[in-house]
Parts: sequence; structure tokens; C-alpha cells
Amino acid sequence: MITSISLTHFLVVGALLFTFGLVTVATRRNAVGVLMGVELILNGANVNFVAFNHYVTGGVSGQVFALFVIVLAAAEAAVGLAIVLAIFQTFKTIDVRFADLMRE
Amino acid sequence: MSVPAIPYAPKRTAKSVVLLTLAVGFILPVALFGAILVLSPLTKPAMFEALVNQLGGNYAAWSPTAKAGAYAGAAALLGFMLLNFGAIISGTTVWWEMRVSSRMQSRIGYNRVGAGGFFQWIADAVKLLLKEDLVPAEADQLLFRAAPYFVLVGFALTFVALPFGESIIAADLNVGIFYMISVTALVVVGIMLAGWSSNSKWALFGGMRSAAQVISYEIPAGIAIMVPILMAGTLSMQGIIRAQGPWPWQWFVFTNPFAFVAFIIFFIAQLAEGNRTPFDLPEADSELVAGYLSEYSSFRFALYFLVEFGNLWVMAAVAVTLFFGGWQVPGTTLQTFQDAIGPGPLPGAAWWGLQLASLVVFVVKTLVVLNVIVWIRWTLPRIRVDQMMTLCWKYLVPFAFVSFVATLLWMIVVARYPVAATVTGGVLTAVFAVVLAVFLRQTKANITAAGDRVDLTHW
Amino acid sequence: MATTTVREYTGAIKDTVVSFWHGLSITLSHLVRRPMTVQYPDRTPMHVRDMLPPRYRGFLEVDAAICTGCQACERACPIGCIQITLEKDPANPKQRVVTQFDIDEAKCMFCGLCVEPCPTGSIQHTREFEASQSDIRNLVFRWADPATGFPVYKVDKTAEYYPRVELGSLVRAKLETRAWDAPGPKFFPPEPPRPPEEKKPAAKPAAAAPAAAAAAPAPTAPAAAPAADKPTTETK
Amino acid sequence: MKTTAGKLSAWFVATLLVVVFLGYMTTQVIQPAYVPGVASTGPAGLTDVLFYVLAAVTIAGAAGVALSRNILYSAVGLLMALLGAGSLYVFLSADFVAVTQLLIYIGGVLVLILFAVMLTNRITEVNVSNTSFGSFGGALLGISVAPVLIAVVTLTPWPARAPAALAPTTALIGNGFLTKWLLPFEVASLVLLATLVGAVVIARKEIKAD
Repeated sequence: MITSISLTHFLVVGALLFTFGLVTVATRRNAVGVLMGVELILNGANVNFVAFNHYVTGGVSGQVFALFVIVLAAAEAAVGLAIVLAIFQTFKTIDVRFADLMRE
Repeated sequence: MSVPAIPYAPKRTAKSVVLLTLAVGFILPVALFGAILVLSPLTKPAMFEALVNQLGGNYAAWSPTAKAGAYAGAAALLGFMLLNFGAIISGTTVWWEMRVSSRMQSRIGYNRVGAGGFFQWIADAVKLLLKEDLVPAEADQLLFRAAPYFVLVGFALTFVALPFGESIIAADLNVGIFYMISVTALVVVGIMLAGWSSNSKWALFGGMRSAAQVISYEIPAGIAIMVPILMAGTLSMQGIIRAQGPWPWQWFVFTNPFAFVAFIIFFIAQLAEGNRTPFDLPEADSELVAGYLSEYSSFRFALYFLVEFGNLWVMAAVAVTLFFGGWQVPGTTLQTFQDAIGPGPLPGAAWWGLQLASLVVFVVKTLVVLNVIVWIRWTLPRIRVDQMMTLCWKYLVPFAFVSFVATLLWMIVVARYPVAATVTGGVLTAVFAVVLAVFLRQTKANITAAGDRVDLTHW
Repeated sequence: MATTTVREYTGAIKDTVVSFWHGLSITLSHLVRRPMTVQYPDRTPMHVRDMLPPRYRGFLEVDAAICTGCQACERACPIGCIQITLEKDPANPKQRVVTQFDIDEAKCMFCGLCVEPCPTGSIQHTREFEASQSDIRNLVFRWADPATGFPVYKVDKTAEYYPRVELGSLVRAKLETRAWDAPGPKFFPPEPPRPPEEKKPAAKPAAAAPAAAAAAPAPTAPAAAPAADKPTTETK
Repeated sequence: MKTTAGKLSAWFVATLLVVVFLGYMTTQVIQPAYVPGVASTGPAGLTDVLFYVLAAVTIAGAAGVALSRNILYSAVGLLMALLGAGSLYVFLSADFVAVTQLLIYIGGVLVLILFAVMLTNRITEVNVSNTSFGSFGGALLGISVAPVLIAVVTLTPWPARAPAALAPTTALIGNGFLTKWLLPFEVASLVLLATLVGAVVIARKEIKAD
């Protein structure tokens, strides 16, 4: 049984995960690095879902939501990495700045 | 150079050294096993409290820090022992595998150091520890050093949920089997990091192959595991065992014909995930030197070896848990165990005896499966990469789906006619016994056809 | 089309089961049999060369007494491990003398192509195989003494067979007296002077090191582990 | 790591890592196999310590992802963050979610990411560049977002409710997926199928039409 650990503790962890994910997404040039940032953001959200489920709503609806997020994260990673591979085959780099054919 | 006519002169070893090695080799596993036997129930909070009170302490009066410290200490001791048990099991498995393999290839092996060569693995381990620990200059220093520990942790974490007996389990997680699959993923991460950080083409290819192989084979393995989960209605390792019975026709592998298919699929997938022959592509010696561990030496190499052979125990134990009735002792039920606890704060002697019996049953079954794995390794050659992928995607995955769906239908039938389970169990067990007898006859025929006879001397 | 695919699919499964059945029973039957091997070399009942199969191809042996000096074996050798030099005998200009007959057993792949064209059966595979050496160049067998050489054999057209010494006796004599521990012939370049240690490129990729080591002509002791003498590994 | 003592200490560190997880799991959602009288969980102080350790691991891993120069190190950081977050779920009575997190993120996503790194970088060079641009902007972003979020989290009076005791949730989730959340569940499976096909179509090399 958890005594002194409260909802706020988990929310702080989630907020930090989200922040680091945001910074990663914003600053990375490497497409794989950007994907990692997205995973971090999703995890931050997940921590919040599960924490609110335990401390506020009860039941399992928050956990189910977290599970859907995990499933979609896996799907996103698969498609994202396929796109990264396609970018690599086309541009011979995965630096996101160079994948700009649509700009012209 | 011609061979000089020197008669064979065995090296003389001091008696005390022999006795010491004997003590290390035999008493240590036994002591560890006994300690695990005692410790794992005792680390349950209630029993820990009872033990403290039994020993004359007053658990309720302890400060929270003392409680937490003592409890953490007990859990740490158990974890340390389990890890060491894994190490010793992996060492003895190496010795046994070498003995069996040499015998299967009509040669003599592993008989120089100690009793029947038993101390060879200790000598090897000591030699590895004393060797120079090389890190390639162009390797990624941090990841190269860290990768073996990922592998080790992924291996050691499986022992958390691995059952040894009725109450002999570190933690009966209610997501047990799921947990086992997920923590073994750490091994893959470690292998990939090792392959990449070595900065060697062989290691890299080994790591990539390993990742492709393990990801592919997780799919049929996962679906095949669903079959016993469906039949037991729980994910807990102990729950799956309790849903089976002690007799062969009550094991999941024989009660349901599709579960037998699922077991075959699961077994093959386990071999692939554990990088065992015929799926040892990641460390294919003839193509990739040693695959992902080409550049490793000394202690780190020893860690990889520990994990590789210790995994045999884990693979066999999981198979026994899911399909072979686990620790179920013939003649007992869950109630027998409950009744033997007795009224006292600590369970009575009968309970401990039953625990020991269940431990023995589980270990014997596990060793049988382990020997089958060893046997297959020395029978089959390594398959090619495309064959490995074909086997997974074109054969195992469809059959796993079929057995999964068929098990669902079978469960509907059994729910209506409970006698169906008994019938299929009896028939399948009988068929298996007959097939086994025919197989043994074939083996005997092989021996007599070669003009030889069964001879267990010169072992 | 579809039926053949189905037949292939089921046939693959059937093959798997059948091969498992036979393979497992064979290995299991060997498990409960007495091992055939004995420990080498100290527990063999007789010398190992006497237990080898009859067509075993070991080191080449040349019987100088019946060698015609025709160099057919040298031409037949696909890897050029035989080197023969013929000279005129200064005392007797009509007599030709073999002054060099070197066989590099380190290069020899024991294919037997040199044995076939030999008109007299002078060159033959023996059953000798034990010749571990610390220097690979010592694995050159010199069948002609460079100083004196041996005169070539005049083939007698009417002869039914050519008298040859007992097969293997010459090689065995060389092995036992270590007479073949001679320095190598001239087709081995002399060992290049080792570059000084500090001139070694330190930033060479680790993956390229074994290839570089293999390409380098400097022979190293074969007993050393390949990982241990990699120049780019550093001790931690 | 040079000496035997160093090796042994590494061994003990690895052991400790295992032990922490083991002890922590033992105290949590586990149903004890032996229940003589009152079922009790482990001492409370231990879980607090474990929470802080695991939260530190999570955040350190996330920081590693954001700040590391080498993409492989970022991947290891992501591994730590995912492991830590997954372990934190156990404190929240979400054992199934925790294990799913380990299984899918570490066994699937992380391995896929490592795969992509190895396929898309010239593997002969050790330093797989993961340089960030606009470090100043990134730092600014982090400094501006994090305090706001943390202030919101700490200052809001969240509706307090006594958390339920830790209990297994697998059966509840399974029931939910087949009753209340059946439609989302099926949609998720469709999404996965579409992903499967889409990923293959995107990533495959161009094959000349016959």
C-alpha cells in the first residue's frame, strides 16, 4: 500500500516525461530521434492516464485508455520507421531537414 | 613428428583440492536449492512476520525502517541466491551438454578435470574470470561494457516469476507468463547493443539476425502461449499449473490435441528465441565467428555464456509450467497442501515435505525437457536465414492461429460435455506412449543394425 | 499450380517429421553405445597412421631413386606448391640432375593431382600427417639436396613396375630426424622487416584488422589466438 | 573494471538491480502463495524508496533521450524511461498495463528503433550523429513548458478519493475489451492491420512491374 506517494508525484513524473519528449521532438534532426521524442510524450500521457485512474476515477477505464495508447504507439512506430526507411532510400539520409521535396 | 612412446600418466591432484572442488560443485547447488526452498516462502510478508515472531522477536514492535530493511534484506538474499542458482545451473548444463554431445558423436569428451570432467565448467569459469578483459579500441566503450548486463538482467528477471514448487516461487505475479515474455525482450536489446557497439561486421550481423529472429518468433510463441492461458483462464504461472493435474492425461499438452500442436510451436519458438541450434544463426560460428559476442572476452564473455546456458533452464521450466503440469505431485491436490499447513504461525513439517516433493517433481520434469533441447541441438544442423523466416511465417504462425481457434472450439465442446477432456486426454496419452515405444524400438534397431549393443560403460 | 503448392507445403512438414524421427533416433542410439574414439595420442592401441583409412592422403613423398625429373607433377599442381629445378651434371653432361625438389606441405591441399601424371609412381601420398611447426616455412620438404641433387631415373620401357621403397618410410625418416626443418626455398619471400611499433596506424577500423593481418605476408605463430594479436585492440 | 574487485562490484550492481525489482514486485500486486492468517503486503517505507528510485530512473532516461549526442545512447535512455514508467504503473494497481508496456515498448518499439538506427546509418562510424539544432530554442521550450506543467499539477486541487487497494486488473480489462470497449478494440485491430500493410508498402523497395 502506498502511503506518502500521492497523485501529484505521478503527475510530476508525467509532466517531466512530456517536457523532455517535447524538447526532443523540437530539437532533433534525426528522424529516429524525433520518433523517440514522440514515444516519450505518449508515455507521459500514459502515466497521467493510469495515475488518474487509480487516484480519481477507479475502475479500469484509464488503464484501457493507456492500453489503446500503447497499441497506437506501436502502430505509429512501425509506420514511422517504415517512413524513415523510405526517406533513407530516397535521400540517403534521415536528417529531417533534407526531406523537403514538397517545398518546391 | 612421430609420437613418442610415453605411457599415459594421469596428473596427480592433491586430495584436499579434489574434496574442495567436490564441495563447491555438489554442495553449493544443493545448499542453494535448499536455501531457495526455505527463503522463497519466507519472503512472503506474512510468513516473514511469523518467522520473526517464531525466532523470539516481536515484529509488530519493530520500527518501520527496521521492517523495511529486514524485508529488503530477505528479498535481496533470495534474489542473489536465484541468480547464483542460475549461474550454477548454466555451468552444470554446459558440462552435461558436452558429455551428452560427445557421446552422441561417438567420442569422449569432458573427462579430464575432476569427477567425470565435472569441474571443467568451474575451471573454464575461473579461466574466463582471470583472462584479460579486452575492449576493441574502435568499439563504443560505454555500450560495449553495458550490453552484457542488459542481457544478464533480462535473464535474471525471469526468475522472479519462475515456479519451483507449490509455494516456492519468488513472486507469483498474476501476469506471470506475460511478464516472462516481456522481460526476455531485454536480452534482445542487450544483444543488439552488443552487436552494434562492438564495431565489427560479424557482431553487427549477429545482432541484426538475432533481433529479426526473436521478433519474428515472438509471434508464434505468443499465440501458442495463448492456448494454455485459455485453458487455465489465468496468466499466473501458479494458476496455470493449478489448472492442470498431476497425471500425464491431465497435463495441457495431452488433454487437448491442439495444445500439443501449440506445444510443438512454442518449443520451436523457444529454441529460436534462445538462439539454440538449429536456430543459432546469431552466433553462427562458421559464418559470423561468434556473432554478437565475437569481440567479447573474459568476464563479459562469461556473462553471455551464463545467460545462454542458463536460458535452457528457463525455457524448460516455462514449457513444463505451461504444458506439463508443473510441480503437481501425483496423489495430492491443492487441499492436501492447505491441510498440511497446520495451525501454527509457521507451517508444519508435512507442509515442508510436500514442498520438497513438488520441487523434486518440477526439477525432474524440467531436466527432462532440458535434455530434449540438448538432444535436438546435437541432432540437427543449423538452418539458413531464409529457412528460418519461412518456418516462422509460413508454418508456425498459421498453425498457431489454427490451434488457437480450435482450442476455443474445443473448450466450448468441453464446457458442454466435460467427459470429452478425459477422453482426449486418455487417447492422446496412450498415443504418445505408443509412439514413444515405437521410437525406442527404432533406436534399438539402429543399434543392432550397426552390429553394436547397448553399452553404457566408458561413459 | 495450387495443388503442387499444397503438396510442397505438406511434403515439407512430412519431411520435417520424418527427418526428426530418424535423426533423433540415430543420435539417441549413439548415446547408449560405446564411444568409438579413443583419446589421442596417449591411449591409442597402435600408431594413428596405421588406423587411418586406406586411401588417406597425407604428406607427399618422393622416391628420388625412380624420379624421372619430368616435372609433370609440378605442372599438374593447381596451386604451385611443388618446385623442381633440373641442372646438367657438370661431370657427366648427358646426365641431368634434380637439384631442387621442394614441396610446400603448408600450401598443399592434398588433391592428388600430382600423383596421377607421375610416370613411375615416384610421388605418392603417404599417411603421415603430424608435423606441427612453430614456423610455417619449415613445412617445406626438400627431396633433393641442393648441393648434390640426384640424377634423374631413366625409364625402362619394358619394366612391369618400378621398384619403390616402402611408402611413407622416407617421409617418416624425415619427420623423425627433423631433417625437414630446413629453411624455406626461394619461392618464399624473406620475412619483411617488422615495422616499428609506433608507426602502426592507431585509427584503423577494428573490422579491417583481421583482413589486414591475413593479407600481411608475415607469418605468425598459429597457436596464438587471432583476437589476442589484433593490433587495434587495447587493454582495459 | 580493471581489477577482479571491479568485476565483482559490477556483478553486485547487476544483482542489486535485479533485487530491487524483485523485492518491489514481491511487495506489490502479488498474491502470496502462502497465506496463514492476515494477508499483508510488505513494509510501506520500502515502496516509497522504490518509487523515488524508479521515478529518478524514468526521468534520467528521458533526459538522456533529449540531451544525448549519440542516437544509440538516446535509445538506451528511452529504454530506461520506458522501463521506469512501466514499473511505476505497478504502484498504480495497473499490473497488466505495466507488463504490456514492457512487452510492446521494449520488445517491439525499442527493438524496431534500434533496427532502424542500424539500417539507416553508416555502421562503420561509431558516432551515430544525433545532433540537435536550436539548442537554445530547445532549452527555452523546456524551461517554459516544464514549470507551467508542474505548477498546474501541484497547484490544482485534484478531486481526492481514497485509492482502491492494489488488485489484479487483467480480468477486468479483458471483460471491458469485449463488452464496454468492444468498438474501440475492433477499431484498434483494424488500425493495426492497416499499419501492417502500410508499413510493408512504404518500406519495401521499388520492384519493377512485369
